Amino acid sequence: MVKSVELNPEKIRHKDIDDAKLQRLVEAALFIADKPLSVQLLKRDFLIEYRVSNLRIRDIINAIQADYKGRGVELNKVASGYRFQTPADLSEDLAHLYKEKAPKYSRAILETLALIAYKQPITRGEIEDIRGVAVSSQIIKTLTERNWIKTVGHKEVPGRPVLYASTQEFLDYFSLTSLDQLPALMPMEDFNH
Amino acid sequence: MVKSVELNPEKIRHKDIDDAKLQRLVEAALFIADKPLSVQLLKRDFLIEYRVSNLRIRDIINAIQADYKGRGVELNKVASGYRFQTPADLSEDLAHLYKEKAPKYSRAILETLALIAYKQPITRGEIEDIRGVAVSSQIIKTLTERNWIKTVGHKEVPGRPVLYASTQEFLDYFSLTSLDQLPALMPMEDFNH
Amino acid sequence: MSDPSAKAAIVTPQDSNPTKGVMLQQVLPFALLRGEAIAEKPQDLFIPPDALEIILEMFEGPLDLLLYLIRKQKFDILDLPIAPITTQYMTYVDLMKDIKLELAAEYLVMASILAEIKSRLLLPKQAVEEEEGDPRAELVRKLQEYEVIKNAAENIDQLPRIDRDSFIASVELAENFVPEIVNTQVDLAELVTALQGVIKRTQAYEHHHIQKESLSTRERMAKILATLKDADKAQPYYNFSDLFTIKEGKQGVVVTFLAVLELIKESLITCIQTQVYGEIRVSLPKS
Repeated sequence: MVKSVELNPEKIRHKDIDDAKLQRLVEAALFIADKPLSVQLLKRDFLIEYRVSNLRIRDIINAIQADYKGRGVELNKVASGYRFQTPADLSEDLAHLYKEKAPKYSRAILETLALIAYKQPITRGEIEDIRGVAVSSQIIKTLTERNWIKTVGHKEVPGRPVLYASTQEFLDYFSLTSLDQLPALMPMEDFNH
Repeated sequence: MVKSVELNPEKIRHKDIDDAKLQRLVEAALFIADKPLSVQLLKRDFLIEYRVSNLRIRDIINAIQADYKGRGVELNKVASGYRFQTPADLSEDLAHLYKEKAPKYSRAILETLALIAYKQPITRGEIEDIRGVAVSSQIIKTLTERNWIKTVGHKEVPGRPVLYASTQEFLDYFSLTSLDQLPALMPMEDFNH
Repeated sequence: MSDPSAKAAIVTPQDSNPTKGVMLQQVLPFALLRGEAIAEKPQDLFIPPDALEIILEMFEGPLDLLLYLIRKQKFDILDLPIAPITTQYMTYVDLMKDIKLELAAEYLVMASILAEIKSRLLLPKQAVEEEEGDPRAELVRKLQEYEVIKNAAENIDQLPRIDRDSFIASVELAENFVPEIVNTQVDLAELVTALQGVIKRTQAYEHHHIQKESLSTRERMAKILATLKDADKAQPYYNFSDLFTIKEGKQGVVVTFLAVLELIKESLITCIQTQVYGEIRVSLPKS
C-alpha cells in the first residue's frame, strides 16, 4: 500500500540501515528515478528515514559501479548525478529497437539521382548545368550514404571534378539487373552537348 | 552522423554471438524497453542480426534472473514478457516518492473489472445483472483507456451486445503471468431447499 | 440538514467498507432525519451510527445493501429471514428518499421483489413449494453471486500494483546511441518523373532519344572507370584486352569498345601503346 509519508520530524534520519540493504535501495532508486540522482537527492528522496553519511552513499555508489562493470548496463556519473545507461559498445545492436523514418526525398535529390543514373558518369557541374541550380553537398551525401551513387574517377577538365555513377545497390533496390532496364524516356535532350 | 542501418535480408540472423555478449545485450534490451519483452520480441527487435535459438535466449534470461536475486531490482515474468522491477520488500521505502502516481479505483470499477477478468467473455448486460446496478459508460471507458479490457466480439443474442475480455496489460499491471494466477473465487454454499 | 457535528463522524469515502462503521455510544445522535436527531435505535434495525448520506452513497446497489444488512446481523444467507430484511431494507430506501439522495431505480425494483417474496411466503407452504420451490431461491443465488464478485474485487485491489507496490526499472541509452533510420522508399516511377521534370525545364526539345545501346555504353563507361580506379593503386594501368569479357559475346565487346572510345573522347581515360602492335595500356589520366 502507498504510505502517505507526511514525514514528521521524528521520522527523519532515525533508522539504521545495513550496507546490503542500503546498496539495494540505492540501486533500486537509481533504476526507477526519471533523472540522474546526486548523493544529496538520494539522501533527500529515498533515504530520508535513514541515518547515512554522504561518504557512505558514495562508497555504495562505487560498489554498484564496480558490480555493473562489463554488463548490459553501467552506472555513469553525469553532470547532475548518477544514472544507469547502456554501454556505448551496445548502441549499434540496440539501434534496432528505435526506428526513425527518414524524411521523404526532395525533388532535388530525385532529379540528381535520375541524372546520375541516366547520364553516368557525370560531374556535379554537369548536373548543375542541366538542372539550372546548384547541387548541395547534402544531396550528394544523402545519395552516397544510401549507397546509391559512387565516385568512379575524375573528369580531365580544369579542376578535375569527380565523376559520379550509380551502384549495384541502386540497381538492386529498383530490382534492375542492368541500367538498360531503366525505363526509356521519350523525347530526351542529349545532355552531353 | 546518423548512420542508416538498413537491414537487407542477408543481414538477418547471419552473425554468431557468444553467451557473454548475448547476456549483456538481453540485459540492456530489457532495461531500455518500455514494455515487457517476450523471447519472441527480443529475437525480433534486438537480436535480428544474430543466429540464436529461443532456448538459448530463455537460458540467458534464467541466468539474468539468478544474477539479480536479492538485488535492488529483479527480473520478473509477467503476462506479456519479462521486465525489471523493484522487489516487493523495497516498496515501502520507495513508495512515498511516487504515491501520487498510483491511482485509486472505485468499487464500481474494481467489481466490473473482476467480472470481466473472471467471467470473460461477458456482456455489459451480464455485468449489470450480477452487480444489480447499471454499469456507467465512464467505467467501461476508464477500463478501456487503461488497456485493461477489450472487446472480443458480439454475443449472438438479440441486439448482439459487445463481449468484453481482459488484456495482457491488465495482467502485466498486477504482475500476473496468466488469468489462472488470479486469486481463487470464494466458494459458494449450496442453497439446498 | 447536515449537521457539522454529524459530518465529523463521517467515514471517509476512501475507507469504503461500510462494515467499519463503528457502533457509537448513545450520547451521539444515531442519525439525522429531517433535521432531527434520532437518538434511539429502532428495535430490529441496524443502521451504522455514521452520517447516513455518506454511508448510503457507499452502497454499490441494492444487492450490496442487502448483503451488508445480512452480514452485519449475521443472518444465514441460505435461510434468509425475509420479513426483517425487507423491513430494514425499506427503512434504508425511505431514508434515502428522505434525504433526497438520488435513488437508483434498481433500489425500488429490489423493494418490489422483496415485497413479492414476502407475500408468497405468506401463502400456504405446500402450495408454494409445489409450484416453484422456495421463492427466496433466486434472490439468494443473486446475493451469493454478487458476494463472490465483491470479494474478488477486494482481492484484485490487494494485488501488487505498478507504481504502488513495485516500480519499473529503466535506463538511459548511451550518448552515442543513434536510432535505426528507416530509409525513404523511392519508386522507379518517381525517378522517371523527376528526370522528365528536368527535361521539361531545359526547354530543349531536340528529339533525341536515350537508346538502350547508349545507356549500356554509359553503364560500361562507369564500370571501366571503376575498374581502373581500383586498379590504380596496385598497377597504374589495365591492358586493353583485359577490359573485354569474351563470355559477353559480340554485343558485349561492341559495347565495351564504344565505351572506351567515348571515354577517350571525353578525356576520361588515356590509352598508351608503347610499341607497334603491342598491348594498349589503358589508365586514368595522370593529374
